[in-house]
Amino acid sequence: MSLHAAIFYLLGALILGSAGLAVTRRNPVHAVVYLIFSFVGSAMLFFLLGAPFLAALEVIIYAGAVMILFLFVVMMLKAESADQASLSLRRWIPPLVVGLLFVALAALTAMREPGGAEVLKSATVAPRVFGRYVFERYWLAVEIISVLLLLGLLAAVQLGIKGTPKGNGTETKTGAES
Amino acid sequence: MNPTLSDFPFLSAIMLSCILGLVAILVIPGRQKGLIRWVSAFSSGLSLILGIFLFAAYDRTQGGLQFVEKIVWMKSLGIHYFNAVDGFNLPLLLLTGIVHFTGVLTMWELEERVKEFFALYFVLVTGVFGFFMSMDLFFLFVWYDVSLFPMYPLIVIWGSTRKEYGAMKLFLYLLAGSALILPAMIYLFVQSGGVGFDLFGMMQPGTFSPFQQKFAFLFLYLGFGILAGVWPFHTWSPSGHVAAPTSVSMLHAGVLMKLGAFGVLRVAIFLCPEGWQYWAPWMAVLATIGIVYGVLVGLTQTDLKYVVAYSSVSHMGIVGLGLATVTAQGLTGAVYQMFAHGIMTALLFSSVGYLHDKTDTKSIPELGGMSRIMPVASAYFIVGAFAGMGVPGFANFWAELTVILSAFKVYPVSGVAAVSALVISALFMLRVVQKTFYGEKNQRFAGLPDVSPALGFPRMVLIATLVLFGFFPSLMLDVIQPSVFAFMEGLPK
Amino acid sequence: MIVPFSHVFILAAAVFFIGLACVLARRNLIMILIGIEIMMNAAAIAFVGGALHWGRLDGQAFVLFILGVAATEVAVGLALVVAAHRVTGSVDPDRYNLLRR
Amino acid sequence: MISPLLKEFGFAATAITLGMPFASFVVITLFTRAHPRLSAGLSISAVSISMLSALSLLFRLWPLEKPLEYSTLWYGGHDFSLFFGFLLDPSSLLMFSLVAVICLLVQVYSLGYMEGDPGFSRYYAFQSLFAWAMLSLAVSTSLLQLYIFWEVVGLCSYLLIGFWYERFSATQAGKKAFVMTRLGDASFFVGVLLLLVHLGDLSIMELNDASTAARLSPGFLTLCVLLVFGGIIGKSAQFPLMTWLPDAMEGPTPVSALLHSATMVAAGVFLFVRLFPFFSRSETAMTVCLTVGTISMLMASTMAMVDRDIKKVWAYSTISQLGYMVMGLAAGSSFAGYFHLTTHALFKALLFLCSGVWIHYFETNDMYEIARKNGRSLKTPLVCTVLAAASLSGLPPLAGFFSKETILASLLDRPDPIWFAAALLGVFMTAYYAFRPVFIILFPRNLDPQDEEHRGGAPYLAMALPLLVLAGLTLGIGWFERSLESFLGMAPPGEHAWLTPVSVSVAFLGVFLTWFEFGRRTAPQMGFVERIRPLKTFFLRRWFLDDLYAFLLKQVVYRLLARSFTQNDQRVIDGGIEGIARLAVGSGRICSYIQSGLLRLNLMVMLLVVVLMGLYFFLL
Amino acid sequence: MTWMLIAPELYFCFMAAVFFTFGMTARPEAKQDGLYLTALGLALGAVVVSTACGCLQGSFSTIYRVDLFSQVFKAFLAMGYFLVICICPELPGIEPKRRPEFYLLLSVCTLGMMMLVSSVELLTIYIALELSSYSLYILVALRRGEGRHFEAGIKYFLLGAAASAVTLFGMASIYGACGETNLPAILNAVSTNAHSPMLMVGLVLTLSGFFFKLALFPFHFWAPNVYEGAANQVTAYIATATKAGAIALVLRFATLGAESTYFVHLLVVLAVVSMTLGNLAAVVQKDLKRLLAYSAVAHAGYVLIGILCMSENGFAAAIFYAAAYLTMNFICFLVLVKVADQGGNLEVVELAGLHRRSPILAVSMMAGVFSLGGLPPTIGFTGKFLVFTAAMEKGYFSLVLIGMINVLISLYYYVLVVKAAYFSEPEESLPAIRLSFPTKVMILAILTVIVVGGFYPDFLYSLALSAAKALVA
Repeated sequence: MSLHAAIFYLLGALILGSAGLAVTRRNPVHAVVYLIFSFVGSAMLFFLLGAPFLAALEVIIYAGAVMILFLFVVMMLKAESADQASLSLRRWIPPLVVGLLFVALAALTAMREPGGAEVLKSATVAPRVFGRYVFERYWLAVEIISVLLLLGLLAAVQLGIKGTPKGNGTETKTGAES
Repeated sequence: MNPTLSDFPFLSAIMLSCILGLVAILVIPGRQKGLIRWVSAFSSGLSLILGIFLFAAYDRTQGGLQFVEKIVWMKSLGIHYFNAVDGFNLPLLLLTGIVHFTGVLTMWELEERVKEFFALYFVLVTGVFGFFMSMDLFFLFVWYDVSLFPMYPLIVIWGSTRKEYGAMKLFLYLLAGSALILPAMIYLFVQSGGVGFDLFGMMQPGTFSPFQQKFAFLFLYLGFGILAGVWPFHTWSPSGHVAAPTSVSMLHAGVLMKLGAFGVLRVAIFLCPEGWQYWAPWMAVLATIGIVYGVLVGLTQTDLKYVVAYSSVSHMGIVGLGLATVTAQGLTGAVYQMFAHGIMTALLFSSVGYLHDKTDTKSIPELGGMSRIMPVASAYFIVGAFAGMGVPGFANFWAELTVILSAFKVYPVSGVAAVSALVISALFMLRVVQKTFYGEKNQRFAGLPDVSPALGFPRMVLIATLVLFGFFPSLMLDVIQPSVFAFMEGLPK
Repeated sequence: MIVPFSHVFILAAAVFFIGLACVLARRNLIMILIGIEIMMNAAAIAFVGGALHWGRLDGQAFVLFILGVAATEVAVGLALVVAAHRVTGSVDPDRYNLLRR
Repeated sequence: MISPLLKEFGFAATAITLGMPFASFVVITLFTRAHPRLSAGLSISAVSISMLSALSLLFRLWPLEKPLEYSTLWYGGHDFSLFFGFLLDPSSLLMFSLVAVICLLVQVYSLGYMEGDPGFSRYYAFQSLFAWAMLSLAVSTSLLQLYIFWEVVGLCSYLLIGFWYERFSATQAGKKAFVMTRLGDASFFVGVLLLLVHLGDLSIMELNDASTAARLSPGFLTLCVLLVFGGIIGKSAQFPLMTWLPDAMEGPTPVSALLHSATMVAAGVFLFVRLFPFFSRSETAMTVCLTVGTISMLMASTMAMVDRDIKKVWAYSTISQLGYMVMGLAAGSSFAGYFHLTTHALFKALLFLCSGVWIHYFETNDMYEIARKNGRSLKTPLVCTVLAAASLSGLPPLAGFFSKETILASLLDRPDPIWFAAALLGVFMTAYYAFRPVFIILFPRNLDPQDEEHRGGAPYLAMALPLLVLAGLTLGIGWFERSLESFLGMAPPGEHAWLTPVSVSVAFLGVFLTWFEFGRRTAPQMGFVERIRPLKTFFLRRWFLDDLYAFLLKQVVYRLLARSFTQNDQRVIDGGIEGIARLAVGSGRICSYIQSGLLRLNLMVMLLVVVLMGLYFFLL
Repeated sequence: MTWMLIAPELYFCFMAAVFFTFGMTARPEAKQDGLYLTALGLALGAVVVSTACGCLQGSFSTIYRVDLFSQVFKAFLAMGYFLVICICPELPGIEPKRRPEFYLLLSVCTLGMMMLVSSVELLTIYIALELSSYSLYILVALRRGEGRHFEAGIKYFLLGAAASAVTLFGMASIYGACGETNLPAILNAVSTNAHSPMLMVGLVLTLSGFFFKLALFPFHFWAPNVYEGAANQVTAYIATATKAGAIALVLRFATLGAESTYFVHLLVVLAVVSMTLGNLAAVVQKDLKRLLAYSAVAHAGYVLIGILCMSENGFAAAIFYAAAYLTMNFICFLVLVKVADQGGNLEVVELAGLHRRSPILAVSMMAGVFSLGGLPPTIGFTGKFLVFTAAMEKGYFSLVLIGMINVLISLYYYVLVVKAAYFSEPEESLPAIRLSFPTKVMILAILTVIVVGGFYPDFLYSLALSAAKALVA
């Protein structure tokens, strides 16, 4: 086993472990914190797999922005521990069954895949090359995702601001009836 | 025949007269009921006249397809707009014309939602005409369903007696039929190997293997059989007839059930003759059960329309028996019976309808002594009842004679059963006549008016038709037989 | 020489499994969102592995966009959660049953 | 095609004879319903013309060497052909004239009898229809054509029996008559169809041809003959389908006279005559016919001996006489049967019409009532009844005497004497029951005279005239036996010198017994049968035949078949369908519940299915 | 000029910009009429542009292909968009101040789907898919009300996000298996390496997100909730235009698995279950929109039958079905919107007396519903007919039979709708529904399309056939 492989398995354990811990926390704040570990782990994995730029982005966007946003909302909503039973084993059995089936599927797929056993050779992509590639080949997707991000903004604004649930005079009957 | 005359698209003209009638009705505001009635009567009269003309102009010595109209419709699927008449559909076109026309006149006194009624009615009739005249499988199916779906609104809006139940049952039953037909139809289309939906292209011998024929025939027979009231798929018909308004019952029992039988003939038997030969004994079994069953169940009914409806089940069984014999005679008889029964049952339903309109009841125990109050209306029913019992002098007699005759050749037991059903049908019809029309004058209905000459006219037309074809069976047989013989000649032995 | 591609793939699947289990088991909208994030992350891992496997950049490009989508998703998702919380006062999806018939 | 035919006298006369009543029927139904007198006039004049042309046909063609046949293809099938046309041969011509004459007489009589009835026009319409159908039946060229008119006369019978449809018993009787004859007709129909299937042709001439029968196997021939004979049983009210006829007396008396004694019921026997050569080819079938005829004759006689209803007595007597005819025919002498048919038609019509006068005036059918109300004061009917009763009993020199002699002679021709013995017993009983009403009315006890103002006048005249005509015919027709015989060309039965004294004395014995019990001054007016209560009940209830039929109808047809089928319809078929519908709706409810359930559940299903879909790959 | 190739997309971008500007300006409540007329005008322009670009052919690098297939669907989408805008003049379900955003989101969603139908590359497809999905999530939640819309929005969102995560993983599998993201290249890989599990399983996982759009079992759970919870116009849009887009997408992807029996088997099972479950559940629905949602599930099954034939005829049938479904479903929603003029939901029984209140709406309802039920002579029948014919050509007799039985079940509830509209009377008499002249013209036009599509579908079918050829080529 090469060093790279060892690091890979270590990182894998880190990612899985922290993600596993994250999803089983009763308190969402704890969960988010664990999750940050997991994302950092995957960032390192990206690095290992030759994507330093993505590793950086992963840390900045996921671990930085996204998770902070989660934290913020969690705090704001003072999310009640609605799922007291979250940790009861019974609740977890069906999801585990489905999930394990999925893992079995993936494992079977990977094992049966002719090219699956091929060992990866390490290589690295320079961010500049990567950037060029993206903007040459995927310019359209870049355009689209810009609109998508705009939508995210719009959603936050539109859904965030308080609506006037009872309408504003002209129409008395509102959407929710019957 | 004048060549220019036969080039005129008479069949399309019949359709067009219905469609134009429909459009006119849709355009006229609903308030002008009188105008709507007259337009309907005019348009239906026109199609009747065209139908009679076709019947008269059909070259009996030559037989075969005449008045052919064929246009490529959808090239990619091999669909043609292909209309023609032959000995099989000509009687039924005439039947439709007559029942259509008389049906409109029968509903002359309708006051409620007149516009919608006649509009739907015309849609229905258009579908029926289209079904009978079309020689393209695709169009056959389209017209078939076009003629089915107005039944539901017609019954639910203007009907009576558990109308929602009856209408829904009828609708679902009939569509269950088409759910069986469509797969079989597509199956045949696909298996025909690029012939398209042209019926005559598909019926060339050798198009389908024996297995394919047996397979498709079963579906087609059951699918169309539901509409034809084949036992045990008949129970929609009594409840549907009972619920329907008068002219719809007329059209329904008179024409629509024939759609099913004709579908069996035109689609199932034409396309799958070997399947036909294979399944014929089973068809005969079902038909025989239906014949006997219909009259026996009819014996216990207390609602006039139920009685007539069950008699229809029995009579349609005769059609089925004719089809099951796999003989030229049987086919002839079946077609004749379709025609005769159509007229007869229209007559019965129109009479019952009149009674029901006036007395507001169809219950036999509540009626009684009607003959003294409305002798003419009663007479119409009684005449219809006699025709229904197969009394000679009416067209039904010949039809039943022909069918039973052919049955004796092939299935003697069925023949005997059919004859005994004739006896029971006498008992059953006379029982109704006795309890409804005879007896002490019923004071409850004492002041009710008898059929006016205007309303009597359509019924007289029906009776006249029955008697005409009862006295001169050759008028009809000469039309039917050449086609039947030609068809039977072409069958694989 | 790192590991066989299949190992990366299985790792990704395992991460996916955790996210999936979270989505299925938790009764908190925020946790469910987190679970979905984990699932997307799992896909990202698989893509990066694939990119290395084939030596092509498309996989990495994909991950870039996944990050973008994930961000949008969080924004929209949290906005929805906040708005819904304002109305129902709960983040428990099981309490959202106005639409159940 | 038709115009040259019209020039031929035979065709033209037949066409006129048939056309007139039919035209009158159509006109009355469609146009003159509201004008009773006009309708009656139309009908009577139409039937008069018919009669004249029928009689002229008879006399012009007399003696007919070779049958005339005019026919056209009516229905050309695949392997058979049916013809419509007229077959004029001696037997049809005779029937033709007989029917026309009696129809006219009855219609004239009805002018009086039916006066003032609300359905007067309808009555005449039906009468015309009947006249047309019966006349057509007589000249039918093919068996199927005959069957058709056979059915139509049955229809007329139904309509006329139930003429007074407000009376329940009348409608019931009409229904019963129609259904019971229909039962026979069904058998007839099957026979006809079987013959048609095997022969491809139903021409009567053809059927009677020796070569035709040779084409059928003997067993099949017997079967066909018996099936056709089934029709005769129904129509001519033979055992076991005899009970409708007495009930049919619910109709107006002229109808009974015309349809239910003289003509329609005789159609069965007429059919026998028509097909006599064909029938006689099957010895077995003939024996069966003979048995049936004998049983009917005896049974009906016993019933006639006890009934108080005068019309019913004549009805039983009709059955009995029809039995005689069948016996004569089945014994091998078509002349005997046919001759008796002819004479019987006349005297039985007379009997009925006479009773009709009483019934009309005293409004009762009970012979004792009639007697009590001084029925004998109506002289014409009384005299005529005596005459006719004597004829019925076979007393010389009346018509019945001659015809009955021929029948007895024909029975004597047969080797076994039992039939003759039965016939003699029948003669005795006939004489007994024929004179029973006569004596009862002639010698009334405790007279209760009614007001007598309604004697005379037009109605009475209209009724009396036909009586006189018929009486004259009854007196005279017997002497024409020989000429009829030669005209018909049928072989008479053998001569038996001792026959006449024996039969006449037996008849006189019967009359005497009647006189002893009813006629003499101190007579108890109660028959010897009536003294034995069980026997009387047995006879009155018609040997429990009606009860048997009622049982069969109610228990077997209604309860066992119809009810259970209805149940099947509602429970099994509809129930099954509704069950399927309920199942669909129920499963829909479950589906809907599951699908709109918890978010988690939805996700679970979704992901699970995804995984399973993926795993399926490895199963392949 | 190559830019012309994406003229419709550019046009929609432009529209989005216009609405965005509207949204930016102050007090949008005051300018409702102007906004609506702008929207209508722009939508009409969109139809014109999309149709005009119908015959374009070409491609952008390798990721974006403009061919008859995509252009036909773009025309459908623009048409659907236009039709939905047509029923928006009142828009009571959306607060006035949010209406610019409403139009914006609609445009963006349509834009996303237009890109979707043209994309032939996984990443672009994914992003375009997300674009259209997110617009819809927000649109659903935009409705005014007491929270049901949020519930619907959240459920829609979560299910959608989960499905798209699965899709993403599937794409990763595909990519991992062949290293390609271009569909033609993947197709190539599939044909050379059909037994690669990662490829096939990846394909199936990827499809799940697309099936989600199509509301096919088991990805349909959002449908009833969203249909019920969203504003009527939004539901109309989801039910019509997005379905067309989803069908296009599934078509594109299904071609990849054409050779694989595994793939076809799955599709058969999904089609059957989807039809049956959808129809059975619809039988008991009381809310009209919910009923239509379940019927949409069933219709997804019918469409899938056409697709799983993997033949040109089958694809053509599916394309035809998309157009048919768009038309007939739209007319039902049109009636719904007009009847529920307060913007609320509509129970089936609330249609009572419609024939009196507005005969033309009643006729439309009947035509639409019977067309959905597949009764001739309607476009819906032709669609089913073509689909079943294609299936029969492949020898799927029992599939066709099951389909027909489902049609039968569906007719039961469709008829109940007709019954409500035509035969039941409301408890108190309701006022007549006034329709503007343009609305009437539009209704007549759609009715004509429905009936002509039933009688003479040749034009549309040949179009679909050519599009299918373009797809397979």
